[in-house]
Amino acid sequence: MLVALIIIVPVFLMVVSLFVRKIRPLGLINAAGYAGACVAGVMLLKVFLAGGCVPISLWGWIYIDSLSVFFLITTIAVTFAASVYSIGYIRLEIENGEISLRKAGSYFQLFNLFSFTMFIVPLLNNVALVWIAIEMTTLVSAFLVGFHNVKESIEAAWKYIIICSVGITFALLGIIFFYYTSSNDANVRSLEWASMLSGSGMFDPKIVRIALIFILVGYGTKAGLAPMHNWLPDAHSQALSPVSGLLSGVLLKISLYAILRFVILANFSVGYAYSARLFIFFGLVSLAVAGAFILVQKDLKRLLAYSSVENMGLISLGFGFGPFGGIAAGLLQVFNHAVTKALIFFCAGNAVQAYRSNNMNMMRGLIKAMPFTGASMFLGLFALVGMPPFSIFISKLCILVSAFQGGYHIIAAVMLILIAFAFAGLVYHISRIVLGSPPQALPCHKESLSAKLAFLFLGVFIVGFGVMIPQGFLDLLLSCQRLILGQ
Amino acid sequence: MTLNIILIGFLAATFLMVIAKRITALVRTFRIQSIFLFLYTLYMGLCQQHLELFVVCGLVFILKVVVIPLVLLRIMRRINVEEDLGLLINPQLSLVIALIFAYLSYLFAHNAMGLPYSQASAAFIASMTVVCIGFFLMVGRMKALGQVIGLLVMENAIFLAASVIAGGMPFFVEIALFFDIFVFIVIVEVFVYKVNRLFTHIDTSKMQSLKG
Amino acid sequence: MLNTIMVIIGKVFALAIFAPLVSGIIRKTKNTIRMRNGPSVLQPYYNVRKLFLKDEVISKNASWIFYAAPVIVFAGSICALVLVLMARPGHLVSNSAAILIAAFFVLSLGRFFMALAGLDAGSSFGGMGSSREVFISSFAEPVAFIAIFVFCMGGGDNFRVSGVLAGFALFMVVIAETSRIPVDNQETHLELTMVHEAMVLEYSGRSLALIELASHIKQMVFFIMLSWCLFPAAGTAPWGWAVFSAEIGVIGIAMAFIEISVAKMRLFRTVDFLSFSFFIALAASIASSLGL
Amino acid sequence: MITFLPKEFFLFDSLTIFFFAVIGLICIPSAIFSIGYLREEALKKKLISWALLAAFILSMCFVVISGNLFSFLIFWELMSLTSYFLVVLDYKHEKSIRAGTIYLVMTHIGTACLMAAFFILYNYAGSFDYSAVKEAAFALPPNIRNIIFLLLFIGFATKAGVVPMHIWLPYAHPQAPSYVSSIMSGVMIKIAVYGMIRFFVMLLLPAPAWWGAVILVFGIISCLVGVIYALMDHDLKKLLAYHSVENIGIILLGVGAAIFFAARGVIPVAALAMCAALYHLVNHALFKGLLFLCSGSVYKATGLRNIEKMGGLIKTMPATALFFLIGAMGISALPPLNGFVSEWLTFQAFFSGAVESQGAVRIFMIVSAAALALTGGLAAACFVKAFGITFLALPRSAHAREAKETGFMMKTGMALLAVPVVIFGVGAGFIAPVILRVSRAVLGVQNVEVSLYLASVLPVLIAVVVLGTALAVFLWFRFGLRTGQVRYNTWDCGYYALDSRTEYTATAFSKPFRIAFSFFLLPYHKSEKMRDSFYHVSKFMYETHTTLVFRKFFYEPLVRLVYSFAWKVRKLQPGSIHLYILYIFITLVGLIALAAIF
Repeated sequence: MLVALIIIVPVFLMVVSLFVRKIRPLGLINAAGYAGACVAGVMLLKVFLAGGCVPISLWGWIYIDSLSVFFLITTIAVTFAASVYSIGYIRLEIENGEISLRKAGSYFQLFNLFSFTMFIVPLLNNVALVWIAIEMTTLVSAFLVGFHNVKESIEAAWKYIIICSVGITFALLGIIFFYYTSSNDANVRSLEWASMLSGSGMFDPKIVRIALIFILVGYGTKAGLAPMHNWLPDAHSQALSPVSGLLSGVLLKISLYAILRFVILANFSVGYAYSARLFIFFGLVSLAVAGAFILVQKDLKRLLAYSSVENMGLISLGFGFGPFGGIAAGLLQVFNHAVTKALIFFCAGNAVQAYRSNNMNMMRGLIKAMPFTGASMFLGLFALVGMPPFSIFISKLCILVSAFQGGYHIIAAVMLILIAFAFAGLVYHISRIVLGSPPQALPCHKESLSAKLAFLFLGVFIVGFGVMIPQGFLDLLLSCQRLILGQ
Repeated sequence: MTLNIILIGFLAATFLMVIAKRITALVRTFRIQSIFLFLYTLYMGLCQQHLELFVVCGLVFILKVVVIPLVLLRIMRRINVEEDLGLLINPQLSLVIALIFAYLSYLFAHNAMGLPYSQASAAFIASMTVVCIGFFLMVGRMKALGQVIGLLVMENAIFLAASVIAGGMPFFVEIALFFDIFVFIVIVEVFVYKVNRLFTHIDTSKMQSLKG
Repeated sequence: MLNTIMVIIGKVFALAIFAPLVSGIIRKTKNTIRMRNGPSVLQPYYNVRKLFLKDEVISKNASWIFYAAPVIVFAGSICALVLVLMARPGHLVSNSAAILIAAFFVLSLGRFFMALAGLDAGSSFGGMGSSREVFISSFAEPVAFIAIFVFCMGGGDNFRVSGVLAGFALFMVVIAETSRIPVDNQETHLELTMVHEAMVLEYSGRSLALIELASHIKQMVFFIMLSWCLFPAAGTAPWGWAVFSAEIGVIGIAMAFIEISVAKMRLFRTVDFLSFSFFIALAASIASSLGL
Repeated sequence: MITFLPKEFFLFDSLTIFFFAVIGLICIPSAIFSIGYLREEALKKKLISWALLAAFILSMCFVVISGNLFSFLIFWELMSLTSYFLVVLDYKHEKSIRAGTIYLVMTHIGTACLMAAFFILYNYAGSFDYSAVKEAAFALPPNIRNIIFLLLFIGFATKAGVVPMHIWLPYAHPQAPSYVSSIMSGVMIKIAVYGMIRFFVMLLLPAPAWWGAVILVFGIISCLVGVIYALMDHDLKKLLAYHSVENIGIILLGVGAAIFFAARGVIPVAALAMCAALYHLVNHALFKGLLFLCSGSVYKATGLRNIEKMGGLIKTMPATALFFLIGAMGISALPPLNGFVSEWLTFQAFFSGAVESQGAVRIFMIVSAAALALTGGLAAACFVKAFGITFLALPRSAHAREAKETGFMMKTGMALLAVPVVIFGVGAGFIAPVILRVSRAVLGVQNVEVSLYLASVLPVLIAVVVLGTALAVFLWFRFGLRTGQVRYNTWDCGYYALDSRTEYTATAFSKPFRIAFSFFLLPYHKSEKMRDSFYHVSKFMYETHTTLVFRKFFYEPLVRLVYSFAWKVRKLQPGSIHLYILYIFITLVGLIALAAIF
């Protein structure tokens, strides 16, 4: 019931946005709708933790377990923040003459469609349908990436569509291999998650190995793991800022969700260790690539995009150290990174609107020009690089602890070094933006109330989870961990 | 026997795509390839006598043989750019590479996947070869449509692979996949127009303003 | 206790009173060797007396540091003398080394203020002098410390290898610290070569008298250290004070010989001079670690 | 996952109480000083400053009382973060942004090392609690212990500003407001020393002798390099920051000697060395805090940090000058002030160590003592420069000429630090036994006899003799000897135009040192003549600089290397979609080919 409600919200809002022409009420309705979804999400969590959730519902289309609840909640929280932030952001874009009124309407339609596709991914029972939903997220968000209709944004959108489609086509091949071994070896002629899981013990390990590589490369492309991450900085830098936040905060994680599903399937035939090694490989490559690009970046939003690559690498490493508590740590990092990156992308959005440029060399003295945004961005920076008392510190720490517990000393050392590069780059670039004196020509710029509210909403999570993680959430993570390890 | 002929035709059409130099030629060969795919599903349907297979077969015909080539040709007409596909790798070398792909697929099927030698595995090798060639078209051809067609070729090949090794996906999944391809092609059309309007060409190798 | 204190005070007075005499003897010796008549050995006393009776000229730029410095320098020298007398010769244990080092610290207190006073008047000469003075002394200090360490570890035996080497190093330090050729020249007033004299150039009258007295006493302090270093057992010998006086005299005459037999070095060569002494001190420490 | 939450959150032993006392001793005067320092600022800025200051001080306190690695790490990071905010508080200057970045990055590298060490320890101990770590430490394999030691040493040394990880310190400390610099220099870097003592002396037992030797060697390098750079620098706060490097070196001399001799079983020497280290730690906190506050007061009055532009401030700012002089005397180890006592104790530790040992160890101790002596001499020289050029003679710029004495609150803050500087020197008889008790507890030995008789008596004796003699002379001058005094111009060789331009400068003052240490400083200079005609030079420019060797030959090449590598990596992404698709395919094929490995 709650699930149906959550799914209906974006559909309903999309229908509404087809009819409401005025931007302000549209934005408010949007935010209210997602607030409702948020409440429903929290209730879902409560019901789930109380054990009151049937796993399969709505005629077998929906499957709910701890993993789906976790990703759904993450998605809803960030989407809500993005919807709140959108109110002021779109208004300012219109005032600045960047987009027309009509396009603003279509923004809300696309936004809702996008969030619909993202909402259903963790809920669908059929892995092929999950695949289609993820492909749909690409196709829908491509419009949001190319929203400005200028050369760069269209280029980015084109690369986004093509590269992600290629990647995800490989994922489809992986699904087919899974299906092959499931129908051939386990006699389960179904792509439904639950039934595949029941037969997963009999899968042919040889094929599962290959299939998992296809899945990891395929969905990994969408998840922004290096070296398949190339679309990511382009798309993130060109998308509207609320959308960048969503892309980075949620979209990448949604693909990760799909990967995890198959990792679980692979557990019983090839063991978790195999997936773990793959995760470690991608994690280290991502960290290295992202570290290098962060150091020499000039464009603010690209910088943040590479930081997402870095964080995906960290998460991936966390999963790589899975048996030692790394999975829960990685998932915690998923959530923390989602909210933190959303916050900082929103701040970047305000900054870009104010300075009319993505180029970091043009930006100085944000904290003077826009005190609230500047302060949020500064704190967001430290949250992002993993300083206490912010949440990423805890998850990073957990990942590192699991690395050392697993005896991956050299990998952990490399990881620490690579993190240090990213740290240096981020601190160097963003402190130069936030501090300093703003350029003389900067027009007086007001920060919208909605943006402030969105910052506060995300900030509560960032600080709150850094200080104390709610027990319920922790239980959820641990049950996810058990699920993924197949215990 | 019939199956083999169909597969050979499918592969031959794909190899023709490798040496195609113009976009329209590529679209036409894609259509030929899709016709072979259609024939394959038709044959399967005839063999197994499943209504669902006939439906799939019909969808293949409508979507891949009729609609997609038409859409692509319409795009070509509308945007009115030169037809040259822009080969980053010349046809001769491309053919050699395609043959290497075929060999790699053979290795993949037997060594990595451990498939037994059979007709199905031959079909699987063929389809994997085509996947690789589809990928090759995306990498080796400059124009945006080359990439779109490459992706569609890969899709075709995966469809074939699914049906040869797993006997086809569940029905509604197939339907959903067709829907997905349909949406994909529509959205790509939109974007190709946008690219053409803004860049006055659809040469993706010249779209390099976002780097680093 | 009180007795000891009285004895030390008495010794301090005696030594402080005889300190200018040592300078006089050195000067007389130098002149004798140069075949000159020269002033009497009591000339330092006359100088001090003259200066005490004169009015003084004080720069308008100067602050209270300028007034305080001579007094502190003088008090520091006296204090160093007290400390040196407290470190008992004969059985020089670690405490004695500590006390001797403390004496160095006390002397550097005076030097610190003197250097400040050199800068206080705003004259380039003063600044130059202070700069050079602290330069030389900061290089001399480590050598002196090593020498004292080594010599105290020797346990008061006469003529140990380490002791002799340490004494030699200390002798070179004393040359530097008492502003003698080849490091500095007490007799010159050529602006560009003088070190100590440049620093006190602004002083006159009773302040200058105090400074001169202080440097005589400081010289005495160093000579006492040197005498212990060379003949540690002398302090316990019968007729100790006579032996001691003889030692001081010998050291002074040796100093005079060295002064007239070498040429003054350029300032930056003094680093070489002191690093040479450092290596001698190091050799002393190696000898001591070998038990020699 | 979060199963590692520790059980023992807080720990109170004599070491923590000692550090608490240090924190309180410095932070309270600094906070009082800040009231005066921030008087003219807007309320908002005041509130932010104080909030950050409070957070900073609290996080330091919590680091010290943490009873486990986990909270230690958290508060350690918080300490870094809050101090970073304080460094960039003056956010409009590019300099402070740069300083902050260098600081934070270096700190992060240090913290990364700490993290690695902590997690390895956690692996073996199964818990983050100190007690568990201590138990597990006995059973650690030697190579693991050594790795942990090296990681912890790098981590703490980075924070403490030990050469060659000191690179951030001369940027960050001067850039913070003075009351923060005083806490950073006075207390924060000591927290790193706290870490060293806590881990190397108290937790990772038994520490081998070579740990102590490593610390000693780095201590020697730090104190020499620090003081030489301080001599060359004419930015008042930067100079003080370099002196912090030097003094951390001196403290480490004591700590290293303590570990060294504890490992060799010479416990009395170890206790003496530890006592000296802790004594110098609190002393440095006091006089460095005081000096930074004075520099803040000077900065507030003149707006200058370059001492070449100051001069004559002793007349306009007598109180600040007096406090600075006290601090300078303290840091130059002049008796009877506090710096003397602790440096002298360190000498005694070395000497007793040398007496107790033979062969190479004896030479090592003697050389260490010589290094300390050289440092002391150079430090005194540096403070003659700092005080003389800043406060004495004639003002060298209009700003210096128009300086006004600072307000009451700032003076109070300085006085609250100046008085202890004197007390900790003269009153060593009361202080030293207390610190000895702490160091005994730290070393875990209760019944060790260390005679502090001399340390108790001698400062008082020196004070009495010096002051007595001075008083006697003064009285004699005042009442006995009544000669006249004339105030006249400084002697000018008949030039009659001496002014501030002809004064000796700091650059000139430090020139002998520049030349003597040219092998290390690599000085270079350039001069420029502006000529009216061939015969008449109207203007002459002379600049001299020294090369910061660690920066030039280590950090800059390293950064360049990293950047050039990053630029090369950047070429992997030239914007070509074809290439990107190729990457995906290569990854896929490569992984399949290597599937057997995974």
